[in-house]
Amino acid sequence: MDCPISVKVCEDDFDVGHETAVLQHAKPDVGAVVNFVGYVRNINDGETVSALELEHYPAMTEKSISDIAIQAREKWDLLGIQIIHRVGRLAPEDQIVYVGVASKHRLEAFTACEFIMDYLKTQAPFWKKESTPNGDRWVDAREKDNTALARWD
Amino acid sequence: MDCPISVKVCEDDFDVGHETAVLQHAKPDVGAVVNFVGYVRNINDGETVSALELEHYPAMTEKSISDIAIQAREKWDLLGIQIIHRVGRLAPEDQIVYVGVASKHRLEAFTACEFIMDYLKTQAPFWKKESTPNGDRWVDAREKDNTALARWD
Amino acid sequence: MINIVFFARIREQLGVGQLTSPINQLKTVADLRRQLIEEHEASWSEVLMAQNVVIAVNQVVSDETAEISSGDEVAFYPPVTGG
Amino acid sequence: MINIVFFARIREQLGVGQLTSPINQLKTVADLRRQLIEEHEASWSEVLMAQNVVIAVNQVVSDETAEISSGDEVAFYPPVTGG
Repeated sequence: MDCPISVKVCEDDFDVGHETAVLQHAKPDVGAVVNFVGYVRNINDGETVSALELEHYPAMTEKSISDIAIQAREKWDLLGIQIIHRVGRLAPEDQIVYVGVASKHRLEAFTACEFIMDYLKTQAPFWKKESTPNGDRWVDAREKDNTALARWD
Repeated sequence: MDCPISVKVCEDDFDVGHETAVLQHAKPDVGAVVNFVGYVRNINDGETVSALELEHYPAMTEKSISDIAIQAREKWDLLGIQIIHRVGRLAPEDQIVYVGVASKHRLEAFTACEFIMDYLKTQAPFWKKESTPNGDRWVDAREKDNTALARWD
Repeated sequence: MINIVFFARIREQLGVGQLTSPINQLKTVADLRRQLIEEHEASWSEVLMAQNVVIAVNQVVSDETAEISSGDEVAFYPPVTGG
Repeated sequence: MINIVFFARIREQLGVGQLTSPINQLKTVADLRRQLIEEHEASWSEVLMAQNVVIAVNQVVSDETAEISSGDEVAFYPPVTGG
């Protein structure tokens, strides 16, 4: 079964409705699309966040995300995967990341979307730096993201 | 924490981008939105489907769905739930159902969205009748939907 | 009076979507169902006694032991297939 | 030549994002890291030897035992925090 994969890493914002429509367009066997959208929160670890700077490793980022999508496609019966991750300067309430998965039935789309997010969070070379009233700070990796990853072993 | 619930049962189509934006609008503590979109497939149990008629129990439907959403809100730390279910006559590739859940962190939104879909599939009073080349037929409930439900016990 | 509603395949099999019945001596859904079966042709027994029939009283899923009183609505429907 | 890249907190702590090094006698990432530490101030040892430093060779996550040869790119970066 054909499962196209699209990966974009860019500064531009994205349109969830459009991405969802693309995933399902002209694929009458799609019964389910699951979308994840991540946003910049205005508070993190108890501090007000006024802006976020997203750094990445350009030569590696898209390949690393594509590898995750290919793993998902090999594990589950999927009909389409679209991933967008923004980089550069973002403000609270901005969209950061979109992961959309299409499949015949809902279980595969839910599972694959969670799998991709868990891998993306712990494997793809992005780093967040927050601006707070006490200055800028690099966001620390969270232990619970590694715990989330372990469930796929 | 405030978690508004919106439930709509109607013939009209919906716009996933708009629903997602409403879930996150003016809520700067939302870090994650998970959307499920269900579609009419052009094939089911090996037969071509040319149309789908969705019957429901009007006096019960919205209340039944709201009860499911309230259960989800009590189980997880959520910031918003929107559910739309269409009724009436639909064609292949049409959207049937939207479940969107907003939360601070992704795990809660994913889990609650799956929970709501599992309950909606097995508890909310909707019935699908398909038009096929061999005539119209009521869709049978699937054992695997009951299995999916059992994991929440 | 009890308001009785049928949906989907059950509605089609019985050929009716809605009925009313005086409460009389009816105490439970089981009483109501027994009366419906007695008052109609044999096919009603088959349809309403089927293993997988769902019963809702006042729009809440229940079972045949549920007590009923005047003004209640009792629904009989097949397993749901929405979503 | 080996292309060496640093990101995020590590890039800031070292004050440099990119370096090159002739391959010379370097056989593994461990050799390269040892040489980088010898050639720079003491803080480089602390930064590059930290427990949680991620090493990627040619854009694939690896470790200090990975063999390297001319034309390779070696990256040192902190645990990732995207998504």
